[in-house]
Amino acid sequence: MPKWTMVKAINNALDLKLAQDPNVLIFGEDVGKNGGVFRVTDGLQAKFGEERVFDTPLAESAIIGSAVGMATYGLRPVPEIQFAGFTYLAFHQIVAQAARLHFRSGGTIDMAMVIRAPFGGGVRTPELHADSVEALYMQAQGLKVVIPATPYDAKGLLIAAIEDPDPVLFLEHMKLYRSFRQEVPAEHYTVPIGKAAIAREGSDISVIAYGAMVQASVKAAEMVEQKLGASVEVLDLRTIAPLDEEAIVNSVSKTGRAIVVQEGPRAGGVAAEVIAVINEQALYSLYKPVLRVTSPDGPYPFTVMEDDILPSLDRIAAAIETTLEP
Amino acid sequence: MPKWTMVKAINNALDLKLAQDPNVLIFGEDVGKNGGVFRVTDGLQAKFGEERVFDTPLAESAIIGSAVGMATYGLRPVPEIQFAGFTYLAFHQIVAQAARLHFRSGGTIDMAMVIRAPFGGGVRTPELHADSVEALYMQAQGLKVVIPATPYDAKGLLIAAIEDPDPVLFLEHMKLYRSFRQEVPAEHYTVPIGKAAIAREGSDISVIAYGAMVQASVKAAEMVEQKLGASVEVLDLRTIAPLDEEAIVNSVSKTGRAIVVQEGPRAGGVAAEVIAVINEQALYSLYKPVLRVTSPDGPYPFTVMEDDILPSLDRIAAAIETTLEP
Amino acid sequence: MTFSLPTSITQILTPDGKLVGDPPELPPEQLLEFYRWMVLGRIFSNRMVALQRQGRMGTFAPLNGQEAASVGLAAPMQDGDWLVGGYREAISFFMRGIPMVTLMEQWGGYIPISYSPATKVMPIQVVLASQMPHAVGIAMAMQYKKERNAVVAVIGDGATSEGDFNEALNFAGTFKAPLVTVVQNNGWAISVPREKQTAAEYIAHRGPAFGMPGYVVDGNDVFAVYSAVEQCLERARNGEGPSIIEVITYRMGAHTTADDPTKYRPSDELAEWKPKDPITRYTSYLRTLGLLDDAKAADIEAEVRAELQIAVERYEAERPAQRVEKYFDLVYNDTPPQLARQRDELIRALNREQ
Amino acid sequence: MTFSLPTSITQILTPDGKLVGDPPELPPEQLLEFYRWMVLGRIFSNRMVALQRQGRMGTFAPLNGQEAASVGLAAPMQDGDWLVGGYREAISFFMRGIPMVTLMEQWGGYIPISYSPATKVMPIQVVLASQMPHAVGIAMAMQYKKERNAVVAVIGDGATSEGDFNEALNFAGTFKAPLVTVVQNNGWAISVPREKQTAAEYIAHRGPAFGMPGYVVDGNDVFAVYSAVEQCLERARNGEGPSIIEVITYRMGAHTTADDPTKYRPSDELAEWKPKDPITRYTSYLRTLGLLDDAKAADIEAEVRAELQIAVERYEAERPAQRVEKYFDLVYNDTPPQLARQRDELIRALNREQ
Ligand SMILES: Cc1ncc(C[n+]2csc(CCOP(=O)(O)OP(=O)(O)O)c2C)c(N)n1
Ligand SMILES: Cc1ncc(C[n+]2csc(CCOP(=O)(O)OP(=O)(O)O)c2C)c(N)n1
Ligand SMILES: [Mg+2]
Ligand SMILES: [Mg+2]
Repeated sequence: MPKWTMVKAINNALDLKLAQDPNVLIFGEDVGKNGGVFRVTDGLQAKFGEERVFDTPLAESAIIGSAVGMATYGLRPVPEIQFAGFTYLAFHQIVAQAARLHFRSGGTIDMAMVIRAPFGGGVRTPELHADSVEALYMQAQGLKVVIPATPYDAKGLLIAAIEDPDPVLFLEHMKLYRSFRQEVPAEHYTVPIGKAAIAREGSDISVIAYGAMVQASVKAAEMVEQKLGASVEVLDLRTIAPLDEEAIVNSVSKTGRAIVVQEGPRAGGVAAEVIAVINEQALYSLYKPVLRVTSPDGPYPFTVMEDDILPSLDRIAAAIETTLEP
Repeated sequence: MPKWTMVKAINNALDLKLAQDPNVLIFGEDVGKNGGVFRVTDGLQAKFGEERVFDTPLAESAIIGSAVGMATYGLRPVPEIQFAGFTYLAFHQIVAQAARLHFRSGGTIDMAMVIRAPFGGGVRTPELHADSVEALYMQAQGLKVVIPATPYDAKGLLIAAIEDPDPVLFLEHMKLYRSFRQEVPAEHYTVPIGKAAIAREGSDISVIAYGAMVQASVKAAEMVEQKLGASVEVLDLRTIAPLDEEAIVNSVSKTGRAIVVQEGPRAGGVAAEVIAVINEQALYSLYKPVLRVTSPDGPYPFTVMEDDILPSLDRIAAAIETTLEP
Repeated sequence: MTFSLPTSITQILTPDGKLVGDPPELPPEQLLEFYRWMVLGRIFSNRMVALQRQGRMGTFAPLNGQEAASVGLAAPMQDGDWLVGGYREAISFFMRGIPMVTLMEQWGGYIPISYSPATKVMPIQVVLASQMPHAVGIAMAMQYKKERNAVVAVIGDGATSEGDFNEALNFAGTFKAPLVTVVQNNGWAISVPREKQTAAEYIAHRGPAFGMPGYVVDGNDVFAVYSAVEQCLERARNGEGPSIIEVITYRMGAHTTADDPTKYRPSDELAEWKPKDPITRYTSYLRTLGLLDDAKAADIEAEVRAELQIAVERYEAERPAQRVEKYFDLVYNDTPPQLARQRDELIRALNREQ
Repeated sequence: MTFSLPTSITQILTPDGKLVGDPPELPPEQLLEFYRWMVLGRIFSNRMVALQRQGRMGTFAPLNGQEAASVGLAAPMQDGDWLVGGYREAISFFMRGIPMVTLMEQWGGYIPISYSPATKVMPIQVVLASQMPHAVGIAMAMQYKKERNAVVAVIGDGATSEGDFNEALNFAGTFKAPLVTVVQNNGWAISVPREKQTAAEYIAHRGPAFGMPGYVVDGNDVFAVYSAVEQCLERARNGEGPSIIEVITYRMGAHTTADDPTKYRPSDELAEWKPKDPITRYTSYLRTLGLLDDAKAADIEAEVRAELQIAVERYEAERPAQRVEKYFDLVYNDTPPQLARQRDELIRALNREQ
């Protein structure tokens, strides 16, 4: 099996779906000849032509809004927003149009589309490029929000997203694009949307994470296991909306302790919802409060400070250790 | 003391600030001659002239964006967005420009502005007009989010917001505009931003709410007290961002039981953050899980269903009773 | 290629029903059909306002004064074409096959169950200008599928100030999308007059700015609107790209049933527009042609009223006893477990409350 | 009032340094100043790219090719005027008093501590077109305060497709705000050529569409840019309203240091633009006038390099040993308790990690 980076895995998923389904169109800023600023769509225009893979004028709201029209017409648009922070400019078209047209039309119109956008910290991008937006879109009912943590999942989740009749926001963490390779089947497969995965089994504590924080959590888990001999489970949420509440509750019911690791700021983040779910469905299993390891409640910082601000291995490990205390 | 509706109290706050501070400008759609679609700005253009109170073209992003420019120049703009659901069209200018310019400029530029917008369910408005948006803006670090529950607070909080050097999103619940009157001093006073208020004291359980849910919670509290003799505290958050964590923790530490009542959908809402705060700072005081009484995780519904969907007195009372069970 | 700025308002039928240009070549039955639709529109609008006053209908946006524009923009459309309209386009919606009861449901706050892609009409949505990129997307999809169809998008004068309107026009121009944009310039955006909406003399000047032709026509003249839209649709179908038509008309009523125009509108303005009424002038014209007389007019009115009455009765009687269950089915195609749980809990609570 | 569509590109100084129009009347020292700023800009840009390659600087957007436009747009500005620019406007920023080190800090990922309203320059922000409504708001504030000042806003060709650009122009037109918008049309938006950005022949056609004059000038001709901006500023100060100037120039380098233009740009294009270089033509002109010779040019270059060197040293040596504390002070004017707690916890954790 080939060993691919996440960029390659996503490129391959798009390639497969373009080949398989003539209704799939890819468009956005610089996705054509340039192959995307991260080369995610590299070679696709050359292979499938300008009608299937094309550049648009610089207008995020119109990119999503025109995708809404295409989906209404039965196409399966896969628009790219160059960086997730720029989805703010298309916020209305995403949350009140794409996410709600199925509802508004009394269920008669499907919004099968996938909005792809890179995001995430630690790679020295300018303002807004790194913003964690998932907790905003978690509130856009009708929309699904997916964040893969591995190349294998990225391909399988993206194919599932393109085949889903509902709109999906597919967020790709820039730091994961090329940070490691994984065996990825060259053929078609899907990874189910709405299902979390156990990234690492354990029985003493659940570390709940997603995106780039999964790997960090796994590493921190190893550190703590070596140091304390504790058995640390890491749960990769994979889908942020709708959350896999069952997987969260199962893991915490088993371990009785949990922390949530989230790259974005604390207030109103995904971690809060995870904790609310635990509180509602597994409170009596808990030995200790569920700690949150997050960025502080401020904007994504100037790059010289980003490593200070992002949850570090040490901070994650410390939270695990604190929560493991009797 | 005069007994005023919330509309009158807000109108009076604007009137006072216009008179007091020549840097205050009010603008938006239909705020001039028409006095706003809810008559909140009624009479202000006639009194202060078209230079101080004026209508703009229909463009929410430019309304907020131009306010950013005015604030940069030292004015204190008080733009109105006709309904909070339309802030989605100005989302970027609110969360990434108004909220961040102080940060981006290294603290040298203040964004003293107040964005006023009506919202809230139960008054038979079309799509998007009723949307609860506060949990989205809770994630806009640098922005403060205020929701008054009474005419007295509305005036005092609005004056405080206009005098605040940081940007404030001031959300006015439509159902509260004219639903009751309260004694409101005619002169200048402020109610502090960032401080919750105890709407009703009690010792057995804390009902945490804001906006129109405060009154509903108080009524439900009375029902339960009459029925079970329990002493129910109702906490009115008043400021959604930054949350008054101390008030939440104090109340829950005292009562040991809590529910959170929120008009908007459940996933990722304000209630989740409140529960996360309780979990972190008062878990050991809790006898029972903190229940959430919210709308379901869907878009704000067609009007014939809105009363079904919104938290009802019965649902609030039932949650209080469940949580009071030993 | 640069298109020139329109400098005057094209008119074919004057307010007193005289021709000052070439009317479209249409058979008499179709000319009468236009009349029927205009009358239906006005009667529908008045009835909706009455229902609202009686508490039997939600907030409604009357269309009085804009009947010719709505008929003229929908009439030249063909089978495969799509209509993406605003909230004041009831007549166009009906002409494209949306049943009256659907709009009653929508304004009444019910799930408008009779929309569907098969009707080729986008459901009304109220966020100004947001429909414009949808219209472009549909047009791009037609283009991609190499179909000889086009989209007619309708928007108010006020809404043209929104970013989405401009982004959409620019997309349409750039991709040469088969789109005809009709700006229903009725002089007002709630209380804001057209002059405070943009400093340009005509909104249609936006056309050349985005690489497409712009036209200005008398919106109370059904022929002028029809001819302009027909030509632009033809252009679009021929792959020559989009265009924009500003129709100058007047909102004779309130913005909606929740609005009080006496707060802001000069009282003589309505008096000024009254003689330009689109139905009056068209009636004169048909009478001159001998196609209409008092008896015929009475027949048509009676027919329309009967049709409307049936719709109202259906709306009130059959209107779905909408249980909240249906709500939960509309959020996603597959209801996620937590939403199913919320549904079950809510229904239990509602049953308990009864 | 309707403004007409510009149909050609105004030029005063040809690529071979000849006058074909009336240059602005400026004293020799100022003519030499222009030269100095252009040279400084190019040297700054090249140095930033070099620093980036050496890992001493963050991603940077080179400005090579656009020097005349940047000088020409900033030079006619007066004391009370504001500049609201894009990220490729380093020269204009410097001319308006922003120290070189500020932009080094910004591109280097530090808090750009030397911005302030006193400089009358909005901090660079990277979200395309978002600065445009800010510029309008500042202009409206000047108007409200009855000051005889104006705002110059700068935007790229690609960014003109954004909704905010159009909403802002429409606001400016409607309120007659004292705003001069300069579109730096450098032919590309990363990999997307100007032709794919809009179907209009000129972006300046947006002017008449929003009720303001539009002009197109040769952006590599400092005189053409200067004259156009000066006239428009005068117009703005006189209360006659906004205007838009499209300057036709060329991005000679990569979009940013993270971009590889060979992926998308025809190789002969750069060769075509090389002879139109703004500095070359201006140098020829000054030499013909007798204002510049080899010795003088060498002096200026040496002076500029020395100045730049000082800034680089300051950036590297003095650059604030930025502790994360400072971050927490910037979110609100008063840090809320939970943020203070987060700060204290984070600092404890960071100290532990060391
Ligand atoms: C984005 C947005 N902003 C504000 C509103 C509130 N609103 C509804 S209709 C209207 C005026 C629209 O005027 P126009 O576009 O001229 O259409 P008309 O009502 O005259 O047909 C306003 C401000 C809205 N629906 N959407
Ligand atoms: C809203 C937004 N979308 C996308 C980007 C990413 N981006 C940065 S620069 C750029 C191209 C801008 O082109 P243009 O406006 O012509 O300016 P130039 O870079 O040529 O000076 C893009 C797409 C952005 N910064 N902001
Ligand atoms: Mg109108
Ligand atoms: Mg460019």
